[in-house]
Amino acid sequence: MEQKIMARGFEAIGWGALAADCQLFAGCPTGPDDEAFAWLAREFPENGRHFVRASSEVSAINIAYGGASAGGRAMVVVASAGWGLIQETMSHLVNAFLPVVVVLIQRGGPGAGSLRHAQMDYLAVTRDAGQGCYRVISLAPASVQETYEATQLAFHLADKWCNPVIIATDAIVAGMTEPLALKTIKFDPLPEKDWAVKGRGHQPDGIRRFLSSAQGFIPTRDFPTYLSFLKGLNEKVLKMREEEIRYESYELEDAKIVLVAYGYSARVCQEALLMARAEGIKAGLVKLVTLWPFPVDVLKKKARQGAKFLTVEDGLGGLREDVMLAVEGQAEVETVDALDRNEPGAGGAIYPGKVLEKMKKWEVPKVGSA
Amino acid sequence: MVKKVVCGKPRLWRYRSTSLPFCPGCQHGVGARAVLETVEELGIEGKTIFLGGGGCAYPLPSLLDLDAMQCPNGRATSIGSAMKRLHGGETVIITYQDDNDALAVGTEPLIHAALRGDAITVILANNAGYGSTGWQMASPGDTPVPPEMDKPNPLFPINIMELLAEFEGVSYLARGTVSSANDFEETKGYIKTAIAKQMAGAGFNLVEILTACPARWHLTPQESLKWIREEMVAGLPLGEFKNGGGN
Amino acid sequence: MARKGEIVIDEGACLGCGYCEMFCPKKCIEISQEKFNPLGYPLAVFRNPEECNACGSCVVMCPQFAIEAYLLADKGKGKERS
Amino acid sequence: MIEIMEGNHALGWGALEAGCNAYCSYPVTPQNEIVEWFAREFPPRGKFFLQSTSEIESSFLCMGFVAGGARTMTSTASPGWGLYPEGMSHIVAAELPLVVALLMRGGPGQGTTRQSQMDYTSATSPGGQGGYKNIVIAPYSCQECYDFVQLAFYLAEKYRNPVILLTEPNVTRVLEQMERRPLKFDYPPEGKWALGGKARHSDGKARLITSGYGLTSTEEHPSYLSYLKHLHDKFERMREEVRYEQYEVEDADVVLVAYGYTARVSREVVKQARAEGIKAGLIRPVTLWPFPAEPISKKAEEGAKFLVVEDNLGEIGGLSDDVRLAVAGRAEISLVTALDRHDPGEGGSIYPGKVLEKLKKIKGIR
Repeated sequence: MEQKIMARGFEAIGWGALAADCQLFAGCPTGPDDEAFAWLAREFPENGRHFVRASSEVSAINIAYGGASAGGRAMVVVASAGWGLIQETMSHLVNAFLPVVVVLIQRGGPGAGSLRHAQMDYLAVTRDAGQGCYRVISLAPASVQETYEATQLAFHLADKWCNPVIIATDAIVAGMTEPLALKTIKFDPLPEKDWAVKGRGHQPDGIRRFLSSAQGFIPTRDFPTYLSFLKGLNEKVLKMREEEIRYESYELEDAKIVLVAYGYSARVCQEALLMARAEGIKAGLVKLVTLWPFPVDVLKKKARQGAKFLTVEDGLGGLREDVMLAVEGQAEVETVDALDRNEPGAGGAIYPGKVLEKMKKWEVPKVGSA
Repeated sequence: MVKKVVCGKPRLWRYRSTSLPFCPGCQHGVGARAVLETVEELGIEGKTIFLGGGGCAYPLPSLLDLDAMQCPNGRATSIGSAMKRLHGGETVIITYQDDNDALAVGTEPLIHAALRGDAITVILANNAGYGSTGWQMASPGDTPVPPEMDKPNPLFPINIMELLAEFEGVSYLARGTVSSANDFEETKGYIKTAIAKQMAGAGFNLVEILTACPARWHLTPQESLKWIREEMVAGLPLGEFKNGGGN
Repeated sequence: MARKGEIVIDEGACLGCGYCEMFCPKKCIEISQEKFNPLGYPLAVFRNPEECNACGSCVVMCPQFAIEAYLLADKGKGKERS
Repeated sequence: MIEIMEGNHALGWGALEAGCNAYCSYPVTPQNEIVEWFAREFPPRGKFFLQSTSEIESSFLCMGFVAGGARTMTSTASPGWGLYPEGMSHIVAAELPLVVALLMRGGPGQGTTRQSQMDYTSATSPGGQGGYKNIVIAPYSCQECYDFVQLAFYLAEKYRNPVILLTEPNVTRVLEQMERRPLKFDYPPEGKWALGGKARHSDGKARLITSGYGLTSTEEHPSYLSYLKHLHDKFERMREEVRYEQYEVEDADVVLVAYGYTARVSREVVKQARAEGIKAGLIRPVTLWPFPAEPISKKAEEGAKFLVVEDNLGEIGGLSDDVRLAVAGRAEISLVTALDRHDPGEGGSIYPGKVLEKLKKIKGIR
């Protein structure tokens, strides 16, 4: 029977992790992720799972690294302040083909920034923030239910691709209390983690396993040379980019202005969409579910139809660059960003009225006219 | 009738009409007073740099009349090590960090500043927990566990005095509390000695102050002080642990 | 002649934690049940002022720097505490 | 006076010329020679050299040196670079000038010990939190290491923001002729933000440095939004510092785009192509951020084709993305990537022959 509860976004992360049979959580409380931390601290030990309070984000991500190497499902929760500390290990996880789920609860930046929400880490999440060239799938939930489902999907995709997966949420979506339908998602089965390190005696074939984050430099079973490793990594990233694009579109068919947004600003855009349509403006929305891979084709199609684009993101620019790359110069791209917040304090946010105001800058034929 | 001020706000405190950004009974204010009064009495406010750590004590540097810096969580000691080299012996570097800042996130900078014998004074306000992030229990420094936690303390506290005493670069280590006026005076004495050691260039020194955090401990302010004197001190004894050594 | 003292409590800063009440050797301070500050915290109130000798224990222990202690002297010089 | 020197040391002599008086870093192949130079040359000159215990600590030790008013430099290589984003983000937030030399080696993870150009993206669209920007300069010779480190110190102090020198070990480890000729820059007047104790400041007033402008309001930045607006305007102003070079681009119908060691390879290719009658040219970004989009856009408008030469996984991203942004769909872009290296081992690199082969394929020549 499907159980419905009222839950916060913070808790939905934990419920999702339980549903995905995550065995190990490591974390170091930094505002605003501490409430997720409190729920996990209470619930994980109760459900026979490991909750490790790390001394800092550096040790947290490395504890998760160990959990993944042993074949377990491991997760960390970080806030923007502390995100910079895990990038070395993220890069090592990519090289070693190890699955870890990283939940980033964005807050104002840069540096210590603020304790409130923000969406300023787009480029850091969607590009290789650590050393070397790589990409990591990043999911952007916009509600408590989506957070719950994104966490389960993240564990599946991490194991499927043997690569870390990031869930990029913000303190508004994570802080909200909404109804949550607890239902475990059934994914298609994945191969056994035969590569996991368990102690030679525990390996069914008695052969030792060897994991390294210097694949290519140290010859490993799959990659005897560096070039073979680079080819393998390149193929994997291109396949991920092709197969794992997820987005939702709203009233795109006849849209002359296309809003592009994710997380809490996507909900702001849904409201702005209603207001625009009520005033006869032909607007549509592309709501990113995966930040990377980016849904290039849907935007390219609309660009060819002559649509204009308005990115809505509570940051200092980032999403705009990917939209510009997708439309390849065939469309105008304007932005609503953190400078359009409604009030100067750290709690300021982007409101639908501001999005509508910027949409009206373009004279767009009204509904009903040609 | 002559009315003469005996004592009141520390002179180096920038006047604030509203209360400090701390919970009722939190003793970061008293720890700050101990430092500021010492700096006043030694007459070194012109050459002192105050480095605040992360957590609840983050606002302190912006509220006092000293050259100050709000350092990222755990990094005040590294930043202090660099500044001490730069400005040399006649500048006094004081860091004010809570136990999460110095003993969890900032373990590496703290231990290696001590190993290098950097002549800075670390004031470690140990209130056995994370305040500003929702009152988690800290890994270090809180033995035994405050009463409301029925589970045994899964984490072993770091007794920083024992850990650092062995390092040659360390010249002075002391631990006090501010759980009474006499304790306050005693702790101020430790801080005065530590700063004097720093000014003599005698290497790394640290003064740990056990401070109350009633909100997280789920105790009244009075019970918190009692708990410090009886339970916390049992695990973290008071006194001077090292006096001498260093370069 | 005994030291005569007096204290002034900054009601904008006091959060009613009660350390002053706990440490005053002469029981001159009490956390009142009627007076509250804008945030709703009970305020410390100066009781039986004749007992106070401006020892400064309350001042030192107040985490909000909310108390100032004064020494009342007829003419002669008063002993500065610190 | 012509000297023979390796780029690693040229970085040091240039830093000395620029008045750098504090250096702190953690040794990691292939930048160990830079650390050794500073360890040998700085202490006898009364300047600060400090080997830290990790790259995290070096970034924050440098933050301390800078906050204390020192002209500071650090250097690292790719494996250490992954530990820098937190420190860099706090240094940017506190608006402190710092010069960071980053020698790229094969990645990701532990990677290899030899060169690559795979940290392009993590340097230009930085990996730290908060969506900030750093000026990134790419020297490709010993002389340029010497010159550009002096430029980097000037730009860092001009904008009070870190500047990254991005290069490869096969540029800085090579012995080359160079000349130590100091460059003059008009540095802004000494800022009134460094800490030293109140008595050191002429006005005797206390100063505050913070990297948490959303947590603390100051006179300079009373609200978080005013601070973000200030940062955004500063990053826009920094775009004026774009620098690039062009080789035989005027009449070129195939334009190579490359920096660092692959730019030297590409200059050789342009020479060989011209000898065979192929009109090829090279646009070489000197600053990778701000990216020189204008010359590329101009050639795209003229209908030229592009060949991006980068020892990186171009299909995934890097220099190729910035070129695609500049070209904006108006021209065909081909790639020479790390997969075209001459040798499968870690020492493999991009050779002129391979680039010429692809150039000819674009021109439809057998």
